[in-house]
Amino acid sequence: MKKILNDVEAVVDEMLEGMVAAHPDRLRRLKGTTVLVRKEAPVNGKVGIVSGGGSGHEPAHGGFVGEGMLDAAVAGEVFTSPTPDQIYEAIKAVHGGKGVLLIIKNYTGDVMNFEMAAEMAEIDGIKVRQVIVNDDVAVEDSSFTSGRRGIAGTVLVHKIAGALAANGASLEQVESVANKVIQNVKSMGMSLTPCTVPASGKPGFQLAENEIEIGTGIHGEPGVERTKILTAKELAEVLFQKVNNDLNLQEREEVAILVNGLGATPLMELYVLHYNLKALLDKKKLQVVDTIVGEWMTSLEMSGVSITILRLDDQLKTLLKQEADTVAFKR
Amino acid sequence: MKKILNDVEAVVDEMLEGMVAAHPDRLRRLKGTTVLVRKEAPVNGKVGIVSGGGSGHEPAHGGFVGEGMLDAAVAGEVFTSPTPDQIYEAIKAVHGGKGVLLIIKNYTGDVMNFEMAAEMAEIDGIKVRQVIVNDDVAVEDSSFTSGRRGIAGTVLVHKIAGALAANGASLEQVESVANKVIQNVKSMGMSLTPCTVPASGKPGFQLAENEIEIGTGIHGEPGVERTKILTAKELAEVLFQKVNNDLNLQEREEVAILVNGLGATPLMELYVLHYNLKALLDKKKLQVVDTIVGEWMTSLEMSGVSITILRLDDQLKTLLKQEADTVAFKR
Amino acid sequence: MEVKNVNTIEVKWWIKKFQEKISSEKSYLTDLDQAIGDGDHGHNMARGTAEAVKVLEAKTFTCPGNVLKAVAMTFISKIGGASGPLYGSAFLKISQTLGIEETIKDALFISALREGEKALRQRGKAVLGEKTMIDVWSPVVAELEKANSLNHEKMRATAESCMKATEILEAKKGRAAYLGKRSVGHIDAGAYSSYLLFLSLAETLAKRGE
Amino acid sequence: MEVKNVNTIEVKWWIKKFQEKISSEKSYLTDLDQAIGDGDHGHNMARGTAEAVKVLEAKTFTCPGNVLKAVAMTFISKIGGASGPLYGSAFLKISQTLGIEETIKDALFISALREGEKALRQRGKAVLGEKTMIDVWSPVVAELEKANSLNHEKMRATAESCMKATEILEAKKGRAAYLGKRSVGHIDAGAYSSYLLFLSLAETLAKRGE
Ligand SMILES: Nc1ncnc2c1ncn2[C@@H]1O[C@H](COP(=O)(O)OP(=O)(O)O)[C@@H](O)[C@H]1O
Ligand SMILES: Nc1ncnc2c1ncn2[C@@H]1O[C@H](COP(=O)(O)OP(=O)(O)O)[C@@H](O)[C@H]1O
Ligand SMILES: [Mg+2]
Ligand SMILES: [Mg+2]
Ligand SMILES: [Mg+2]
Ligand SMILES: [Mg+2]
Repeated sequence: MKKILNDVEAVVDEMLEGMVAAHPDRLRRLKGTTVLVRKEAPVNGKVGIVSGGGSGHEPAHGGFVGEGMLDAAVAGEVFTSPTPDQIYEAIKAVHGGKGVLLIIKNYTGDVMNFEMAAEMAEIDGIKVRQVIVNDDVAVEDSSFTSGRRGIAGTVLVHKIAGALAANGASLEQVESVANKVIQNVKSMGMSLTPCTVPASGKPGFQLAENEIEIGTGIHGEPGVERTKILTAKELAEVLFQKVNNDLNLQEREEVAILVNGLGATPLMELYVLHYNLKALLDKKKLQVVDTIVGEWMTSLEMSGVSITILRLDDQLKTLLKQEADTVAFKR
Repeated sequence: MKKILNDVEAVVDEMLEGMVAAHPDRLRRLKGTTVLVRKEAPVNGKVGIVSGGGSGHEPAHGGFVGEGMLDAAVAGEVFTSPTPDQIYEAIKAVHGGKGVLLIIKNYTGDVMNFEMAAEMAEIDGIKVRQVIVNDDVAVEDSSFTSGRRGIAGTVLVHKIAGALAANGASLEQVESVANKVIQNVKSMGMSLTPCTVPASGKPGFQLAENEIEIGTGIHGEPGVERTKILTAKELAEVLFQKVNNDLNLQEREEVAILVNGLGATPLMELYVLHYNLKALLDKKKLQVVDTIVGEWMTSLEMSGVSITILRLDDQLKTLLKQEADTVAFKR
Repeated sequence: MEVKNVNTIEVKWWIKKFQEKISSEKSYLTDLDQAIGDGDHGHNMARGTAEAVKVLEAKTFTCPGNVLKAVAMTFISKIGGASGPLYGSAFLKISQTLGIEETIKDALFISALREGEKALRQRGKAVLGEKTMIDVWSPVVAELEKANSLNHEKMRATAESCMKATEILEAKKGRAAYLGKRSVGHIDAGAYSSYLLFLSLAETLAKRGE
Repeated sequence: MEVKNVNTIEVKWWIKKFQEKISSEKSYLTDLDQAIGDGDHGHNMARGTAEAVKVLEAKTFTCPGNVLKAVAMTFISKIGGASGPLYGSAFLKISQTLGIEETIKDALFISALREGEKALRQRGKAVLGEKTMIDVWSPVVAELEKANSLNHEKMRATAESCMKATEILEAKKGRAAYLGKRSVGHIDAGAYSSYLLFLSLAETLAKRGE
C-alpha cells in the first residue's frame, strides 16, 4: 500500500485538521469530535443540515459544508459510519431553532447510527428529521433486503435541500424537497480498479487486467457483476440503460446529469464518458439543464465512474442552480 | 491499460466534445481545431489570454477557460505540445483589440510551438506577448539547459494574469504581472505511481511497492530522484525545504499555497499532506493568505502531489482573491 | 446441580477475552468483511473492544450490569459502522436486564442475553437466515434457554456451527446483500465476531469454580 | 565521377521510406522516449509522417522543393511536441534552399541539408553533444560536405554511429535534461528518428541509377 500518510490510525484526524488549516475562513472542527461545521454555525432561523458517513469519499462530506449546502459533516473512520455521539454533537452545533435535517446514505450502519443520534437529540427537544438517499440502481430494490445504497446522487440532495434551507424554509419543507430529489435521482457506477483502506493495507477486491466491475458501490466493495472491459460507448450505454430503466424518462423531460469520478479516474476519461452519454441523452431528446462533471463522491483511489440523472421540475431546477459556496462546490 | 475510452486516437477529440457538451453555456470549440474558447470570445477591449499544452493535465487547461482566467486553451495530443496552427487559431479567436498574452509552460516543445504561432499572429498584426512559467524547483536552473519546467504554479499565473486582464489592463501590464507571479512562484512534486499515455499503453516508468519518485514532472516522466517511501511528514519537509531553498521566505511574509494532486491521489491524502505542510509554514511564521487544495494540473492517473508556494504582495493578493468563474476554478 | 453465579470479575474476563480474540483474529475478520463487505469489521471491533477494556481497567464496577453498560456505551461510541449500534444496543439491553445484581444466576443471565438478542433484531431489522450476526445470537440463546443453564459446551458448539453455517447463506441484510448470490460461499464477518463473543463467554464460564 | 541528381520521385521515396521505418519502429521510439522523456516520440513521428505521405499521395508536385515544403508544413501542423517544430523548421529551410529546381545536384542538396541543420539549431537552441537530434544531423551533414557528394554509405554509417553515441551522453536539452546524469545510458529518441531519416535517404540514394 502506497499512500501519503503518517499513521493509519490518525489519517481521518489529520485530514480533518488539514481541511480546517486550509479553509479556516469557512470551516471549524467541533473540539474533540470528527465534525466539521460552517464557521458561522448555528445559523439562526435556518434549518440545520447534517450529513456524513465513513471517510474516504472526499470531497464528501466536509467539502460540501458551507453556504447553500451542509451545516455540518460528520466523518467516521474510513468507510465506517460515524458513531451516534459524534452525529449528536453535530446536530446540537447546527440547530438554529428551526430543527435539523439529517441526510443519510442508505447503509445499515449509517441508518442505525444516525437514528440513534436523532433519538438522543430529540430527548434534548431538538426537532430532527431524517431522509435516506438510495439512488444506486445497481442493487435490486426490495423490501426483503436493506434496499439500495446511497451514492453520488446524495450530492444533489445536499445541494437542493441546502438551497431551500438557505431560503428560510421550514424543516418539513426541506425534508419534503429532499425526499422529492431522492425519488427522482438515480445513479449507477462501475470500477476499473479496487481501492485500499489504509488500516487494512490491501485492496478490497482483485480485478484482472481486462476485467471491470459493474455496479460497484463507494466502499471498495465488489460490484454486482464482473465483465470484460468495455469501451466508453458501451459503458455509457450500460450505465444509462440501467438508470433509465428506473427513471423511465420521457422525451423533452428536463434532467440534471452528474458524472462522478471514483477517485483515480482522470477528468479526461470522465469527459470522454460524458461525450458518449450525451449522445444517448440527445437520442432520447432529453433536456439537459445542468451537467456536473468531476469527483464528488469518491472511493479513495478507486478508478471508476458513476453517472447520476435527476429528473427536474421547476422547483428542483431553481434550487439546483441557486448559489452555493462551499470548499468543493460553488455556483 | 484500463481506461474509459473508445479509440486511443480519438481520446482528445472526445474529451473536448465532452467538455463542450457538459458546459455549453461557458465553452465553445473552434471548429476543426483543438481549441476551447470562452463562449463570448473575443471580449472587446480586454487582453486575450491563451494557454494550453499537451492533454492529460485536466482540468488544465480547458477547465480554466472563463471569466477571470483564460480566454482560450489549446489542447495537444496527450503530453504533446499543440501545433502552431492550432495556437494561431486560438490567438485570432480571442484577440479583442488589446493584444494577446500566451502563458507557456517551459518545455522545449511548448516554447517552440507557441513561439511559431506568435510569429504567425504577428504577421497578421496582432500584438502577442509570451510568458514562460518555470516553477518546478526539482530541476536545477541553468542557462546551459532548457531550465526548469512549468508545473502546477501555472494555475496561479492563469488566475492572476486573468484577473488583471479582466480589469481592463494593457497587454504590457498583464505580461508584467504574469512575470511577477512567475518570479515568485515555486513548486515541487513527487509521485507514488506512474501513469500510462493511452496511445502507448504502458506506464512511463516502474516503481517498486516501497519506492517513490521525488521531483516528478507532469508528463509521466521519471523524477529526479528515487527513494524509499516517506511519511506525509517527511514528504512535506522534503518538498517544502526544496521550495523554500529557492524562495527563501522570511517570517511574516504573505504566501498562497497550492496543494495539487497529480490525478489518482485521494483528496484525503492531499489534506493529510497539507496538515503536515501547514505545521512547517506555521513554524516559519508565514502568513498563509490563501490555500487551494485539489487537482488542478494532473498527470493522467498518476498518484502523487506537488506543493506550490507563491510569495504575495498586495497586488498579487488582491488579484488572486478576485472573482473567477470557470468550469474548474471559481472564486 | 450446583447453582452457579456470574460475577463482576467474570464479565470483565469475558470482555477481556473477547478483546484478545478479536485482536488476534483481526486480519481474518478483515478478510471475511473484504470478501463480501467493505473490510472494516476487524478494525471496528478491535478499536471498540480495546477501548472497552481500557474503560474497564480504568474504573471500578460494583456489578456485572454496570460493567456491561460501560461496554455498551463504548461500543456505541467507538465501533461505528453497522456493528457498533448492533453490539451496542445488545449490550445496553443486557446490562439493563441484569440491573444492579452483584451475582447473576444463570436464568437471569440467559434472559438478559435474550433481551440483547431482541434489541439486536430490533435495531438491525434482520431475521434468522439473512447471513448476519443474528444467525449466531438467536440459536445460541435458544440453546441456552433449552438447556436452562449457561452450558458452556453447548454455547461454544452452537456458536461455532451456526457461524460456519452462514457460509452457505445468501445475504439479505448488511453490505453483503448487495452482492446477491455472490455472497454465498463466505462466512459472515459479524457472525464470526459473534462466535468469538460466545466462545469468550464459554471459556469464561468453563473456568467458574475451577 | 558521374554527376547524379535527386529528383521529385526520389524525395517522395525518401519520405515514404522514412514513414515506413518510423511506423515499424514506432514502439522502439516510444521506449526510447519513455526511458528518459515522456514516451510520445514514436506516436508524434508516426502521426506526422503518415500525414505527410497522405499529402504527397494526394497532390502532384513539380519539384523536390515543393514536395519538401508540403512535408514541412505537415510536420509543423501534425507532429507537435518538440520534434514537430524541429523537423518542421529543418524541412522548411531545406525546401526553401532547394527552390524550384526540378533535379537537384548533390552540392545543392548538401547545402540544403546544412541550411536545415542550421534552422534546427536555431529553433532548438541546442549545440552538439547535448543528446538531441543535432548529434545526428550535424555530423552527417559535415561528413557529406567533406565527401562533397551524397555518399550514401558514409551517410548511413555516420548517422548510425552518431545515433548510437548519444547513449553515453548526458542530456542538456529536451526533457531528458531533467534527469541529469540518469539520462546517461539511453539512446536519444530524436537522434534515433533522425538516424532513420538519413537511413531512408541513404537507401533512396543507393537506388539512384539502378
Ligand atoms: N441489519 C443487520 N442486522 C444484523 N446484523 C447486521 C445487519 N447488517 C449488518 N450486520 C452485521 O454487521 C456485520 C458488518 O459489520 P461492520 O463491517 O462493522 O459494519 P459495516 O457493514 O457498516 O462496514 C455483518 O457481517 C453482519 O453480521
Ligand atoms: N532543444 C532541442 N534541440 C534539438 N532537439 C531537441 C531539443 N529538445 C528536444 N529535442 C529532440 O526532440 C526529441 C523529443 O521529441 P518528442 O518526444 O516528439 O517531443 P517532446 O519532448 O515534446 O515530447 C528528443 O529526443 C530530442 O532529440
Ligand atoms: Mg464499513
Ligand atoms: Mg511530449
Ligand atoms: Mg464492514
Ligand atoms: Mg516526447
